[in-house]
Amino acid sequence: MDLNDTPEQASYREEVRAWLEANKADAPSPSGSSEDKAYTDSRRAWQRKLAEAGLAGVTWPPEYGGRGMGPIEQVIIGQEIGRAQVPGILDAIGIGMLGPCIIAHGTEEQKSRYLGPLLHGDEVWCQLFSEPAAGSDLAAVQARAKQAEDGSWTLNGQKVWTTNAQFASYGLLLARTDADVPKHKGLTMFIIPMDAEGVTIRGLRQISGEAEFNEVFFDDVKLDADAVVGGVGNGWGTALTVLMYERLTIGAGSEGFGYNSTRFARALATDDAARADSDVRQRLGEIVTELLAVRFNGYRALTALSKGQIPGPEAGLAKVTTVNAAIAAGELISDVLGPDALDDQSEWSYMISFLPGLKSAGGTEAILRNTIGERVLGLPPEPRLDKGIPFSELRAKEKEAAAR
Amino acid sequence: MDLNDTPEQASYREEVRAWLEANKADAPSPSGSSEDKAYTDSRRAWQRKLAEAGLAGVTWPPEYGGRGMGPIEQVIIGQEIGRAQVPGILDAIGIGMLGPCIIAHGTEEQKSRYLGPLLHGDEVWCQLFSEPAAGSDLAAVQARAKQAEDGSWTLNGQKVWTTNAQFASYGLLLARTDADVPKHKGLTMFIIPMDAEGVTIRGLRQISGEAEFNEVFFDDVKLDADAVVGGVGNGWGTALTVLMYERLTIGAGSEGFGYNSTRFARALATDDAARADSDVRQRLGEIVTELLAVRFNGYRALTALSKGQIPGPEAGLAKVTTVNAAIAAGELISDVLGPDALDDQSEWSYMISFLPGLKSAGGTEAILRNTIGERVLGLPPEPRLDKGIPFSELRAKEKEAAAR
Amino acid sequence: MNFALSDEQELLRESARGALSRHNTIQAAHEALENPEALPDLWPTAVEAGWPGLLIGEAHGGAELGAFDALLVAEECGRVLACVPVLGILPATAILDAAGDESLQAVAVGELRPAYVPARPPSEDESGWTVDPASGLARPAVPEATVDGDTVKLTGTVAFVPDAPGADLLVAVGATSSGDPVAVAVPADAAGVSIEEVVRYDATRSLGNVRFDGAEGRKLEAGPEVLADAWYLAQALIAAESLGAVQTCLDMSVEYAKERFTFGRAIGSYQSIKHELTEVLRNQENTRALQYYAGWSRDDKPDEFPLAASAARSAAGHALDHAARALINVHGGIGATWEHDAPLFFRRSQLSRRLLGGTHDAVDRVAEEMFTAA
Amino acid sequence: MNFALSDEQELLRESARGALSRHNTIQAAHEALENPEALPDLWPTAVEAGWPGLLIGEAHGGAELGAFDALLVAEECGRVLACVPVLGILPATAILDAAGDESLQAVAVGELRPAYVPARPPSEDESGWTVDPASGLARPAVPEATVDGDTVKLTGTVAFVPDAPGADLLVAVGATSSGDPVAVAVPADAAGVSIEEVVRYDATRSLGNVRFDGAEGRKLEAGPEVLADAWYLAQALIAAESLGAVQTCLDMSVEYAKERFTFGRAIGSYQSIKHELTEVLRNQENTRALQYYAGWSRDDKPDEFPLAASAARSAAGHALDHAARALINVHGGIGATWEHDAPLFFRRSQLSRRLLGGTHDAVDRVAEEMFTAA
Repeated sequence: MDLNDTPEQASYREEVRAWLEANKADAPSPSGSSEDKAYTDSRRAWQRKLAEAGLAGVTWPPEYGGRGMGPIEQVIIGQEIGRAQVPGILDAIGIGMLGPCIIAHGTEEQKSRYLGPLLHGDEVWCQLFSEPAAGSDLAAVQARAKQAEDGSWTLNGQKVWTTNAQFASYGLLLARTDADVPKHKGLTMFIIPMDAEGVTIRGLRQISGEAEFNEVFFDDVKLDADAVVGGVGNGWGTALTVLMYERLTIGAGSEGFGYNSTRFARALATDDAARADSDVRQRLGEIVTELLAVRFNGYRALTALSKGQIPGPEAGLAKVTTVNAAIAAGELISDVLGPDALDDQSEWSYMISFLPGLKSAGGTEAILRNTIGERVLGLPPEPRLDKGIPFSELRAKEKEAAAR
Repeated sequence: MDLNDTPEQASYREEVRAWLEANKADAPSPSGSSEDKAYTDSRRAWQRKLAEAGLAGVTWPPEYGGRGMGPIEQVIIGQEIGRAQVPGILDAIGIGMLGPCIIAHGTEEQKSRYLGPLLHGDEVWCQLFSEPAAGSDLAAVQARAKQAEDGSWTLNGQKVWTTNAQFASYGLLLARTDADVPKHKGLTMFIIPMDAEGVTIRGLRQISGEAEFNEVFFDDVKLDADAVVGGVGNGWGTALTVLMYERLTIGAGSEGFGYNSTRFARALATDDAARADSDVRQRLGEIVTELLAVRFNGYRALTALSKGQIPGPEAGLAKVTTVNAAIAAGELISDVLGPDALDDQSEWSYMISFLPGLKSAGGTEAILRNTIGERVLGLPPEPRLDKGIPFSELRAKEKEAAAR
Repeated sequence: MNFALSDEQELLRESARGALSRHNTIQAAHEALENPEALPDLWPTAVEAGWPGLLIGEAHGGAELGAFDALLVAEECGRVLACVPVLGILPATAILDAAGDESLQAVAVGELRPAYVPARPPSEDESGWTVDPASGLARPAVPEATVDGDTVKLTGTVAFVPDAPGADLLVAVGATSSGDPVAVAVPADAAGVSIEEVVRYDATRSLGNVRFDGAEGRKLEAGPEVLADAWYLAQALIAAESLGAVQTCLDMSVEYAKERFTFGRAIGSYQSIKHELTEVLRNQENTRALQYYAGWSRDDKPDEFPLAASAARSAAGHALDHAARALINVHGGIGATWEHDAPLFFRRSQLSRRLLGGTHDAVDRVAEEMFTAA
Repeated sequence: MNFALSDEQELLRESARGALSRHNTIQAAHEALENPEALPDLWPTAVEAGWPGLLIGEAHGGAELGAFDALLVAEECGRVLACVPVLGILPATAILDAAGDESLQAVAVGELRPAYVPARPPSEDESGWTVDPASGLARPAVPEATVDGDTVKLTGTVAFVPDAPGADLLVAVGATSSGDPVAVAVPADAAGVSIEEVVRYDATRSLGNVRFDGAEGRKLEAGPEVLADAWYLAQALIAAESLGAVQTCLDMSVEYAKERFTFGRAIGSYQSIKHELTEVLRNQENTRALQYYAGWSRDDKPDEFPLAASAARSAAGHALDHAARALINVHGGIGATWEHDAPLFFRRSQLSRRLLGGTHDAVDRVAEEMFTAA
């Protein structure tokens, strides 16, 4: 049992470190605003450089510009980029989830048209899945695509929580194409140009005031017949591929969203009264214990990944532990530092404001526990009222119940 | 807003206090083993004295030996008995819940035959509701009563968690008389002599080793036609009356099961290191806050009771708060005192062993929260699979699912 | 045994609710996040409702009502996040009333707006009177006081004083060289007084860092018990304010849990949501019980008031933290967006639990009161 | 990056599980509640499996395995509540091995049974080496040691020493008048040694109160780092033991949640049960991750071992408390009856969290390690 690289991993790491050392000067600063076009363009250029050096999309098949390597190499690149304090790729969602979905379900034309520019950052992609009334229950999406005789489609609806929409060239959109069949069956996945006529993008500001996500509205947007990915009616299967790759990226996240215990301990260590207070020490001890567990569960997951085992849903527990530990840290630091910890300029105020939203981002804790209880512990599922009923009927029933 | 008695309450309190002062000498000691016949007989005699003085069954109608008074007088008696450090009535379940059920649903013969001896402690009663496979889901009881041509019944089955069964003369038993109708419909309530042929009683020891409850087995027990209370098939309605009176007794419990904060604080106060430790003080402060809230919510409930308002299901939250605060106190005291707090001789070891069982006694926390969420907050219930289906069919489905 | 609101108290609460409902305080709370001036001036509303004189004797033009009445008003303000200076005024009026100060008449009718400069009474591990620090756990001593007959000179700073901005008269506590507390009424415009307005996360909370540089004020005849009572009254008031916010969080959560559907069911029918909201209810009713205890004990059992007020603050802090987070969790993503009301209650919860000694100081005080009584 | 069990370690675990399965340890735990003699003597099983020599160098007849291997054995013992003196032996062998003591050969083959008399290394708020008290938070100093060449005289008492009854050689820590720790090997039958066997709530846990009255023993060449390592090894071992018990609690709970029906549904299909059991799983996997960290760091990153072992103990204590209570809650009433197995795990949880400094000391140590590193 050891945390060191295998010889191959070590030599690969050296290669990556050397390249980063040589090219660090060209890297833009790690932090900048997504509203600032000059900044996002510099990040595109940096992603192109990484791609050309084989450090972006490393797990993609070679024929689409990748290196066909495994998750461990992906993690090594992430570690070395962190160590070199340079930014990573701009379009993590495109390269991590949407590109692989096109590789798995796209037509040859779609692959040759879209994968290259995606990998090189020329065209950033965004994920258009969640809707105001369909978050956990993704299969209940209501965005509607109707097909004309000539095979083209007209799309109407609204998507929410879309990262990078404000500078994405394309989006992968899950829409309902048949409301008279059970909800999972009537779905289709589309590629949609974000600058198409009828597409409106609005920033969605979080508690902190910053817009981490966007809302996107679609009014009679015209799509060609060849915009479909994975076939009409197979939208749910295509979506599951994206969600599986999403879990892969979260699973491999080693330190868990960058919340590390040293930073929390340092914030308290300077206050002598706090450092000697046994209640503060018990609270800090419990927070550090949870975050250390996340880190070492991450190493266990990476080891499993390197042996080709896809991490199960329990990898999601890392997010539950991390978010709850970070929330507890925010509470402890605010109790010790007082109101100044909540001041807009304080480094803690942003974290404290970001965490309540993060708790339900990527799936609420309750949904995650349902999945793990059923898939990992084998506990029986709840009775489902929404299965096998035409989607339209389901919607009518809900409206009637809410009116009661 | 005040905690003092109204003038009438004050004069009633004086009356009770004076009687107790005059008769304290005849009272047995508050604690003794329910296995010891001499002790239970002394408690029967003491209950008879209380009944004759109008201090037992005070809320019963006068024609059945009660005083037709309200819940406040009931609480005053309880407070004064506590103050005089003498035991209360022996058969709290009989007088508090089963007697009132017979008053509400019994025939005139049953009332005149049973209520007198019950009130005076000559005949103690026990509640035969729960079964190994029917706790929260009481309506799913399987104890079966079959009726012969001559109208008499034969009873087979098992009841569990029965307090006082080992010295009770009679029991109120909920049995299934028709398995081919939905579960709530095929039930009937019976009065059963505990010394009848085919009745076997076995003590059920708890974590601490003491038998707080009993298991009772019924093998071909013969019951006359007139053993039915509230009519054949109306067993569920009769049972709900008992459960309503049960909630009344818990609601009016002022200090919450006798766990008081002074006792916990005193156990820690003698340890100078603990007294100055801010973690110990935070934990104790939170426990005391919860128990104080229970006491003052008790006064709010009593005030409502005195105005004729029956406490709603949220009164059950007092039990949740009390049990969880007492568990936290047991943990804190064990952390401070160390292993000696767990020694069999220690006053804390019994409490620590008793609490996990108490957490689900009288209904698990989850069931209570369902009831409160639906009845007090008006949240919609879960979809029910067991309604409207013949009981026999339900049982078959469960066996088949468990086998999968 | 009558532990419920009297008819007069029901009336007081209804009228407070009515007075506040004439202002859209929640909408103002939204706008204030980006433009502090957007907050409506609710001082006239408070004066018209007679709140400044609530705890002042009738002889001085006050309503001479009980602590519980004050807590009901604070609860109504908290329910709608109304920026009414109740927390700053009422403890100050309690001190002025006990001292029979000359300003009482003007204060009672709202012509003179006092603000209490909070001072924490000594405890087992803190022998002196202390004030909230700018940062950190260690509490600085109250300002130094040099007494000269009826006038007192104060030197020192007190951080995060609720409702200090806009006050006319600061009712503060200093300590003489021997450590004895002395109550002082210092005109806000006196030389050597500076009030720096600060905003911390909750735009509906008026705060000021107060500095005294040899500032002169009137010595008030108010001994340690009166000054301790003022501190615990402030604890009970912030608890009552939080209770009001908890009730709104619960109402909003329950309403949404009934409307929002997922997998064909209203989300309120799922146990995880249903049990979380019954937990909000349990914490709320525990806080309300202790609000009653605090209100009742201040008038009927003063020696239990420190325990009751501290327990109320302890329960209210936990209840509001849990309720504000449950409100966001139940709403999922939208609960954490800028436009939604939920973050306003989250901000109120985060800041109010770190003012006036903070919730953990109240919890510690509950333990101390039990240890001394044990 | 290879953070998983090697084939040898899988084998070691399987064989440990097999060796223990030949005894019905759970049934014995039931009987032992009323008759302590009912506990089977698992010492021969341990000797046969080579556990006493696990951490002893091959040169002295030991297996010279790593800390992680020892933790796997402790986990298997905890899984079935087996009363194997792993907690007492292994830290003692670590000290004896570091000192190259003459007893190693006999210890490795199980002829001589040592027991570690736990001594807590100094920390920020406790400058000396201390032992568990008979009662209360304050920790007494380790026994006084008067050194005379190679022999050391010890005077003092140490409460609740795991696996002291039946030990032949006590490996203890004394302090000279200057406060320096000194390691001593004291034959259990030496004059001035008394071991009072005690039972506290968990009949499967062998405990002894040890008294030294000028008892003489061999001075061991083992400095403060070796003695600190022994303490943290004990922390990691009790954490691993608890992890095994958590796994059994989870398995039993999940099995019952599938079988038991109420309102026509298996209770495991209700969210309150399902989420409670995923929480048991989360705590369990967090504990397991820290078991790996402790095992790996003792061999590869010794300066992180205090943090890793303390974090493992901190996580394991919380995990077992929650798992044992969840096991009873899921079973409802029967989970709290004498005949049921659940209370055996509840008793194991209650006592093991109060031995060897207690869980809260381990949590405090995690904070201290982070403060010093920050």
